Amino acid sequence: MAAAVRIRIQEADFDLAAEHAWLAASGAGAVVTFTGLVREFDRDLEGRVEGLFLQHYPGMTERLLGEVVEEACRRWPLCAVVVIHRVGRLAPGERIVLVGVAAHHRAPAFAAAALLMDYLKTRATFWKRTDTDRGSRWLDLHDEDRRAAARWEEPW
Amino acid sequence: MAAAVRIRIQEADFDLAAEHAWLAASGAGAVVTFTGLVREFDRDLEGRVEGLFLQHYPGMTERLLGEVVEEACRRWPLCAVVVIHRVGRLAPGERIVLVGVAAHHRAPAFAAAALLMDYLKTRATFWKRTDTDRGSRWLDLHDEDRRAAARWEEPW
Amino acid sequence: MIRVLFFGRLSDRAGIEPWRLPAEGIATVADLIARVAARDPALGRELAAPEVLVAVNQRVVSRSAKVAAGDEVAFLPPVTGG
Amino acid sequence: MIRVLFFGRLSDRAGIEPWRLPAEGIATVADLIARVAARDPALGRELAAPEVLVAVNQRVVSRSAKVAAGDEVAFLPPVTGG
Repeated sequence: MAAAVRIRIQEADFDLAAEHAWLAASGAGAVVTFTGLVREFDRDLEGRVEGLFLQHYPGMTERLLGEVVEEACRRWPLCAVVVIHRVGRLAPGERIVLVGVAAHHRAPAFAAAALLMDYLKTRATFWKRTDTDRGSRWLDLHDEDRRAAARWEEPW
Repeated sequence: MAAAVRIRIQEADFDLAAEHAWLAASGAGAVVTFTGLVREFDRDLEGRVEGLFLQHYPGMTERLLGEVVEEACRRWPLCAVVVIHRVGRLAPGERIVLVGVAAHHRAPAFAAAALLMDYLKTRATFWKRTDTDRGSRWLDLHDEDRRAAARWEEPW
Repeated sequence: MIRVLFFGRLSDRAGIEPWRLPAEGIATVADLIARVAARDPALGRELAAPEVLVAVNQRVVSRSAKVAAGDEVAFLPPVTGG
Repeated sequence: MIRVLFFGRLSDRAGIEPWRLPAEGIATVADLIARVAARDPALGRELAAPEVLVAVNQRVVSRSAKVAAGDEVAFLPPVTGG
């Protein structure tokens, strides 16, 4: 049976309990969620973060997210997948992204959530600018994120 | 800084949004949660599940959970950890367990949540009985759970 | 007295209430198992299974471990939490 | 006309509004970059950086890829989602 899929890019925050209930309603035994939050400090700028600005490429982003969710569904038997990514201006502590995976067993749920996050970090057309009290800068991809994504290229 | 830790064994359900907010309040950039649900089918009994009965060893369970959370905190830099495990009688679809980990980065959050679940499955003093329309049985540990837990014995 | 607890499938047979056994003549876990087997041979056989762990005062021990009056001894079939 | 989009740090220089450039004389992505460089040399240098990907009609392509009137061309610095 095909997994239920929900992909959204939006400025608004999301309702974690509602998304979780939707995932659980798929009849799964295991639900894994990842939530990314705006950090209070920028490790590169070393300044206090006043806000994060998130830009994306409308149309292309949705297609890329759809492709990576399909890839996850090809690799593991999943019941439901949700990906919500916010754009626009976010304050420290606000939620940026939710990835949620429901599966019959926990191993595929953990693996698929990790893969989706690694691809989101390295492939999806989002750009982040951090505004701190010491200035603004567009973020660079970290080497550890490149390495994290590369591990999925190996046979699983 | 030591991680904030919340460990509870209870009959009542838990409030996922409240636990998530507590995890996020630790100042983390990444929150991973695992939720285990009572499945509608028992793959061993092949019957429709009418309910799950969960027993534990009061006192010993809390100590073991404390030890595995400490172990996770030794391995990775974590901001906050929550483990809630329900006991008593649960209906299909109900939540059994919540493991939530907050960390500055996603890799330790994913790894710690997976380790906690593997240990919960194989070490903590819980016993499950499935009651189906074809009879009741106390569950056995699956070999895949033994293997999943064994991977943490290797040097990390 | 020794407090004896049975969990999981063992509690189907032994009940969920702790047993209270006189400590006289019991020096080790093996002695305790023999005492239980004298009262309920089928239960005794279940306790002898190698996959059943034994905890004395909530610490897992071998069957040769010492047991004395006031101890809590628990028989733990393979756990299945999570 | 060709619609040209700039993201991330490129949008600081080029603006967030799409550019509309006449398609005459533009056959490939490289031609388009030369045209942009003629209008804004610093931006042209940024587009030449190898880590900047190019998408034509939302598919990532090489700089030798064909471009024609009606196409949407986007310049994508390294992404940082999640």
